[in-house]
Amino acid sequence: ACGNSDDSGSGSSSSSGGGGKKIALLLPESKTTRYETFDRPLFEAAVKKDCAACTIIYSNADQDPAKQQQQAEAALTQGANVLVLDPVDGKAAASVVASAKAQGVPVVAYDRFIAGADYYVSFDNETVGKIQAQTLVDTIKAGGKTSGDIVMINGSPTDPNAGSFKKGAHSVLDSSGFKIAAEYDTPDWSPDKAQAWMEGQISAVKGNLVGVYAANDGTGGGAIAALKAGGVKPLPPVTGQDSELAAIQRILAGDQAMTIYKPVPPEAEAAAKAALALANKQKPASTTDTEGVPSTILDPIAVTKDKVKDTIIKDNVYKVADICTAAFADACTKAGLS
Amino acid sequence: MSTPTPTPEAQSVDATAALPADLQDERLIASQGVGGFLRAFLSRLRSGDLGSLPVVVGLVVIWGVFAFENDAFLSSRNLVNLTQQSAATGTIALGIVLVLLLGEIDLSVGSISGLSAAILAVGFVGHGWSLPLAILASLVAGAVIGALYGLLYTRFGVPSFVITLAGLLAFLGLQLKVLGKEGSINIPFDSGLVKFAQASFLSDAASYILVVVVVLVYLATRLRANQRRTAAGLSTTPVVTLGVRAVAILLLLSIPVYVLNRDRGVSYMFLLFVALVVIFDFVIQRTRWGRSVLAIGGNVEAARRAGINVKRVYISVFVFCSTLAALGGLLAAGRLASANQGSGGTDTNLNAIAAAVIGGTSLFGGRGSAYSALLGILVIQSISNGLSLVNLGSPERYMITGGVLLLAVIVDSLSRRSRAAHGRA
Amino acid sequence: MSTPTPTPEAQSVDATAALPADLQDERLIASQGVGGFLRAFLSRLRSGDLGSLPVVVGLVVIWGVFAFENDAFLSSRNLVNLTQQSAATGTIALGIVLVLLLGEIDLSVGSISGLSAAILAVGFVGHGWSLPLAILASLVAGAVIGALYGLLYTRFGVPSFVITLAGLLAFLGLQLKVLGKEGSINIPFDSGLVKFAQASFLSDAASYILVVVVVLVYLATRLRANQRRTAAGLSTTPVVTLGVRAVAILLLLSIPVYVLNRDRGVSYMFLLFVALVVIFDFVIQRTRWGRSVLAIGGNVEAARRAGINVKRVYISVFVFCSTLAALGGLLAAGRLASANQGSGGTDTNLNAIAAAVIGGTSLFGGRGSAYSALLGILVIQSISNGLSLVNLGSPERYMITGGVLLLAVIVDSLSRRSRAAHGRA
Amino acid sequence: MTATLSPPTTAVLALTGISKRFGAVQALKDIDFDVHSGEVVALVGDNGAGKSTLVKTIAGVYTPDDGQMTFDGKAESVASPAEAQGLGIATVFQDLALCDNLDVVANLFLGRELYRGRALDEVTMEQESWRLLRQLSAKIPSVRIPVASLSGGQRQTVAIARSLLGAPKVVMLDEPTAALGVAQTAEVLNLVERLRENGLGVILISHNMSDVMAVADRVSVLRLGRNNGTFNVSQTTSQEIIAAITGATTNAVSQRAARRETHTAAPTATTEEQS
Amino acid sequence: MTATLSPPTTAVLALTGISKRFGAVQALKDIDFDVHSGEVVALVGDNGAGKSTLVKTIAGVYTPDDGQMTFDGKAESVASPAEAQGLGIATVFQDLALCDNLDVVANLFLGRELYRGRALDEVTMEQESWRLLRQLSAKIPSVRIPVASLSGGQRQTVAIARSLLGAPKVVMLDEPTAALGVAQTAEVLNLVERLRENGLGVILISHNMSDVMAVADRVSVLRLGRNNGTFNVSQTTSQEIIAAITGATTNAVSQRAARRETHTAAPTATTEEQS
Ligand SMILES: Nc1ncnc2c1ncn2[C@@H]1O[C@H](COP(=O)(O)OP(=O)(O)OP(=O)(O)O)[C@@H](O)[C@H]1O
Ligand SMILES: Nc1ncnc2c1ncn2[C@@H]1O[C@H](COP(=O)(O)OP(=O)(O)OP(=O)(O)O)[C@@H](O)[C@H]1O
Ligand SMILES: [Mg+2]
Ligand SMILES: [Mg+2]
Repeated sequence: ACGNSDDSGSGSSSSSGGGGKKIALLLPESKTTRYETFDRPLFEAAVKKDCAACTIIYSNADQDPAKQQQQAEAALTQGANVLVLDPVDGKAAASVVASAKAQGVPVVAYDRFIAGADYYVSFDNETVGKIQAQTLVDTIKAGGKTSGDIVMINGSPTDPNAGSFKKGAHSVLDSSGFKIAAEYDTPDWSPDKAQAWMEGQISAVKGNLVGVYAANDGTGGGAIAALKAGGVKPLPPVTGQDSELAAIQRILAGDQAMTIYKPVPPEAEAAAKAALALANKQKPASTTDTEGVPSTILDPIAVTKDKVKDTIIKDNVYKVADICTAAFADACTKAGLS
Repeated sequence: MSTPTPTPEAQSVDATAALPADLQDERLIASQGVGGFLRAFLSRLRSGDLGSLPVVVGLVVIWGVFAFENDAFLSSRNLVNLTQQSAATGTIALGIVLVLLLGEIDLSVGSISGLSAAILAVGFVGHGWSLPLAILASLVAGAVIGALYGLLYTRFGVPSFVITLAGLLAFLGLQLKVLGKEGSINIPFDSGLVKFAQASFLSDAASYILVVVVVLVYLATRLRANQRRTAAGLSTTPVVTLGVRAVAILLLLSIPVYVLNRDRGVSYMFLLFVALVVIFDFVIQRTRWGRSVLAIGGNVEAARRAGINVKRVYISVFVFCSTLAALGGLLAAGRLASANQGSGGTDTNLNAIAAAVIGGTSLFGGRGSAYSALLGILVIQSISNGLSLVNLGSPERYMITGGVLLLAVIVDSLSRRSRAAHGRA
Repeated sequence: MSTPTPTPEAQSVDATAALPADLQDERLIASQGVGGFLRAFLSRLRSGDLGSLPVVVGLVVIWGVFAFENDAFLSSRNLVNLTQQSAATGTIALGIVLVLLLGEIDLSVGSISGLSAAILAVGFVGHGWSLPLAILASLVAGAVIGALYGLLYTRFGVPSFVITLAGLLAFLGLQLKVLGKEGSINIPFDSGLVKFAQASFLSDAASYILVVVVVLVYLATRLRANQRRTAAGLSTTPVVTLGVRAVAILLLLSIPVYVLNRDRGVSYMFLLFVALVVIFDFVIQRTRWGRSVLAIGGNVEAARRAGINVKRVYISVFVFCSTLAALGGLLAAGRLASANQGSGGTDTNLNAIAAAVIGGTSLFGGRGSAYSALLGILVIQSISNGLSLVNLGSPERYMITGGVLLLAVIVDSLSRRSRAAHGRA
Repeated sequence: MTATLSPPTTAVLALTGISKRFGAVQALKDIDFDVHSGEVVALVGDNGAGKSTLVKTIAGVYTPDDGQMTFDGKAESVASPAEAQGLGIATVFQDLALCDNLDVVANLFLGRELYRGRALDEVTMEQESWRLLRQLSAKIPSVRIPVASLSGGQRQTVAIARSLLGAPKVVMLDEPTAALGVAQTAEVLNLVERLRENGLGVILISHNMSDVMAVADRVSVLRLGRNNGTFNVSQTTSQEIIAAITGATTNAVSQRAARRETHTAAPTATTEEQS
Repeated sequence: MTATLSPPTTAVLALTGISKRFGAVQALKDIDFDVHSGEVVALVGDNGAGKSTLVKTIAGVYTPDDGQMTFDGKAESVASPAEAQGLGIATVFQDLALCDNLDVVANLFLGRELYRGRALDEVTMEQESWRLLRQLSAKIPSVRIPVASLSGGQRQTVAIARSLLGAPKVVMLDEPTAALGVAQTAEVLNLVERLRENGLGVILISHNMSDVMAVADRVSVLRLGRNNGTFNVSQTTSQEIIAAITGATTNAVSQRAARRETHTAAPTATTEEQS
């Protein structure tokens, strides 16, 4: 609502002298693995590579927009030259952008779009939802079913991003020919809640369940536990997102159909490059434009059993040894991992 | 004009001499026989004396509403699910009942349960410990945390609300730390814990035998008590009443068991929970330690003056509470076959505390029973389970959850006379 | 052998006759002059009589630690941020103080604040209402919710814990419903509310004038009180003591104001919060209503027997609490320039309640002060603000938050003698 | 029987057929009771006889299960203590009912605080508190400490002082002197007499027969929740009342007295033997 | 002075120089006090004189700021009520200290419950409770109701009955008869005499001079937190003690007595005038 500002990098941060820039990385939450495990170290590495003298201010907002605002203020207080902001709520982050702008500090929107940012690097959330849904539909059809009930386990009703996944998924599922029998917004992305809800659905939907759309790996895991405990055989395909180690293992074991892999290294690198450029008052290179913000948009990848090797293993996200613990040794061999 | 009526009542002394020692006072309104028992029961009910029992009314209302809404709710399959869903948080709520009885609180049970799940998963899956060792490590971690709380409380007099709030944060951090990079760890489906939590059920025969044993034990202990009371010159429960009660218990147990047996049956996990409830009820009601807990909750200064080692009781209660929280965390992990950053999060705390309170345990100490954990968690999980059978958007789901919860508790409190006049609930 | 010592003490009667009426008892240990004042202060401190004051020690420790860790923490800019960050949740905590004084609780303040933000955003941005109308609607919604709680509590005697737990869920649902599909609504930066919450500061001159006025008002009222007490034959505070206190207040206010003025200054929003604290402190301490609240919190039956309309007080307190929660929600929305599904979520509830408790208000009713909202929220936000200046991963941040919180409260309770012996905190 | 004992004026407060049950205990059964203006009626009875229950019923703390109450000739049913106070009934409860967290002044004026402008008039209230307490010979070091830290007798004095505020028509004192020292007891008895002289009806509960005989005009005896006789003080003896209380003419009290008399021969013994 | 009054045996409990301060109030200052086996010492004093504070100090509830205590000839410092009980000191507190939420049996046996196997022996405890309460003539309808619902006197009886359990060497009774009926009071006085006969040291606090004169051997007077004389009962009168308590020979008590004597001429008046 606060308009499109094209004045990227127009402000002047006079305080910063020499190469030692301060770059603030503000991530949204700690309850999914990726942010603290991948984004933070990869981003830090990417920055250090190009600018050894730069310091990084890191904060994690634990899913609280007000806390994120506070952390952004703290970063500005410490004289950050650029904010790399993965907002808890992309819309509400307008306030952060405004106060950064007021002090001439540019903002890179990371992972989630913020109107008025100076640069945007992301995987598109709606695309994520679309790919999840499409893979689900494809998997079901590959199993020989063209009709039946699908249930949807969406993300947290209080997480704005969950809405984007949901929207993307609906755009595919609504016209897929399958019936969405029931839908659930999982409070706080809680796997237990997803499990309890799924158990209810096994009673309610009964025999006709052909697939489960789960918005991320945690909720997917909950759904799978419910299906297993409920004695549903064969397991209908279940989706996921985030490429958690546990999810990769489930995929190899055949319990989960897919997860979404967002190759974080290119994203982190692009963000680091853009941030350094902006910190030095240069215009970062961009491939496209999103609502007037120069952007780098990356493609999320659906990881199914046969793609684990080419994605996760290849990009060295996890080592084979991590994945193929004793319990999953068989599955690994079958999938050609060793 | 002085016309006193001295009524020496020498004859009433004679009349009462034959009565048991505890029924001689002539102000006592006789409640002999089944009718008298019923009347006494009703009047106790109205005066709010029955603790957690009236919640049953609320529970029945909830069940009625959901059964009306969706046939599947009262299906055996769903009820088995309900028992499974209740066990983990119920176990945690049992610990909360203990701290509430003292008039204290533990806000960190969610974090402790999450930490315990994390320790189990990392130890068992990550480091390849044996399952018993991993479970032991988790429970010990819980116990140590409780001891820490108890020491902080008794040493510094910091309100338990604040101590455990600090614990809530600190142990959430520790949980994330323990889980480390992976964040989410699968516990193999064929491991003992997952099997126990997901797929272990009593055989039909075993379950009915258990019911009969429970009823027989009840009858035996009550008859023995009658015998001893007669010997001591005290009143006894009429054998008819005992018989009626035994039949009631038989029905109250065997009907659910029958229904559950039509699906998978009575799960080990739920049985463990119920057994814990029964054991803790015994400990609270029939041991010196339990008596001390109630006394401290009622009037800590009086308890101290009675020579009770108040500090030791505080510490032991905190230890029990967090060990039960750790156990609940293990059960939850087993059921989910996974431990992750969200384990013990969201509303585990709130649900556990709410279960205890809804079940009839006072937040102000000294009043409540172990059974309130069982009844309270059934109320909460019934609502959540029932709603998961109904196709609702999130806003409506939240609103209805709140509404039904309120309804259940209002029904409960309508069934007694207002407690307000008698002081706090 | 009977050797009584009758000591008629006729002379002591003469000696005391000259003393003020309230200092005549010979068991009173004189505490005249500044030295006596200091000694009396220390002994009150140790006996735990000072309510929220010792938290200041904890706060100083926290500030010391963070200042040592990072220079930026005590920078004017950051302290202005801190005031801004404290106002919204602090306002909510003020309402919590009120319900805690009654011995009740409100778990739903987070949801109410979120709902209020949602109503404002939808009304103001969505439907194009005028800002005052939208604000009014939000506050009225809060008040209505409070009235509902009060009625349910007084009518059915359901514990407030359960009522407000139901409210927590129901009003979260309503918040989502009101926000509708959009979910997140930005409030324009040039709207009055956002300007008020983000960018309105007292001018330097105005802030110093305010400080001076406060000190003068303090002196004037205390001198007037002295005059009246002399007339009534009661003891007075020595003028020297008053002077020392006035200077202390002057420093205590003008130093922070000076520091804040080096950056943007004293914000209107923080001033509003502080003004509310001062007003409610006055209302609690110096009006019949406030006295009733304290009396009910101390002993509800005694209050009832004193002829206090207990129900009306309960209802009014719940109304105040949820209206303040709604106001807090508005401030938070203004500061974030947005209302969304997460507004009032996460740990708004816990932070608000924790602030009140850490500030020294008892969970058991009857003891506490409005200032505990101010002090408590400063403790909590200082920790959170301070940690955001330190480069930490989430696990470490949680653990350190818990640790620092505990430290602050232990320091606080070490500064008094153990309260345990005197009953509950 | 009661009617014939009472003075010819109509009673300011009259109860008929009051019953009250708690769970399985019948605390009061068919109680008749009245008090006239300018009269002190002592309500006596053994422990648990129902005296306090009767007082609480009159004061609106409990609602009776059965029975009528007339006040000033009008039938009334008091549903709350506030209503009883509104009628002009002031009560000192046996369990005192003080707010431990508030100071002496706040407790004294609870529910009827004095105002000055928009704020409580603490100065006048404190001054008035000292006046009231001095009048009762109270030995309270400070009126600005929470009543939790007062001694038993000091608390009792505070509760009694409360009842002197306002302008009641009937004052009920439930064992007001139980915890009081000799001087304070004397002051309270003086107070009772002053109240009578001012035309108030006073209901006094006490286990101390000498106090009762000293100030009461009539004595009403409860026994195990029932009326057990009404006595005119000028025409009865303590022995007779004690017999009505205990329901027997020989009892522990008389036995003690008898035993003691044969054992000791000190000259003061006879005056000191009264319960 | 105290030493010359005491029997020649060594005291079972002796205090010297005890002081205790609460905030700005000096509750006890330099108190000397002792009690011998087989002796009943009455501790008397005005309201707020510090009697209960002294009792609580002995019982381990408060720690004195200053002063020594010897028990059975050995110097002891009791840091908690449990330790005092361990030494053999049983106490009935003025504020009773009962757990309102527990029933009569549970309160009686709190801290020393009887066991049978692994569970509490409720039957024996209930039987024993009835025995104890009957012995004190208690009028309690049921021992299975929470003490919150007992009358004042019933609660007091429960507290007294508690002290009969165990095998103490010293029993302290802080105004044990304040709320009791005439029969119960007589039983408690009998009890005190029985305790003395069994060789226990008894400390009795009471405002009732006739009770004190009836059972005590010695009377120790506190006044405003200080010792104010010790009297041998056989060689003193109530008047003398009251003078020591109030610190004056003319006071409200004697005035009342005098006034009353001139006004009334009823034959019972002289026996009823004692406080
Ligand atoms: N709230 C209550 N709940 C249950 N029983 C009660 C309650 N209040 C009183 N009783 C019972 O009613 C009876 C009468 O009690 P009450 O307090 O009126 O006695 P009382 O005559 O005042 O005795 P006392 O002289 O000891 O003060 C007692 O047996 C008591 O146990
Ligand atoms: N916990 C406490 N805190 C503060 N002051 C106290 C406390 N306990 C007692 N006092 C004060 O100490 C003094 C002595 O009190 P104590 O209870 O010993 O008197 P007492 O002699 O037992 O009086 P009574 O005859 O009224 O029972 C009183 O002035 C009282 O206010
Ligand atoms: Mg009574
Ligand atoms: Mg005393």
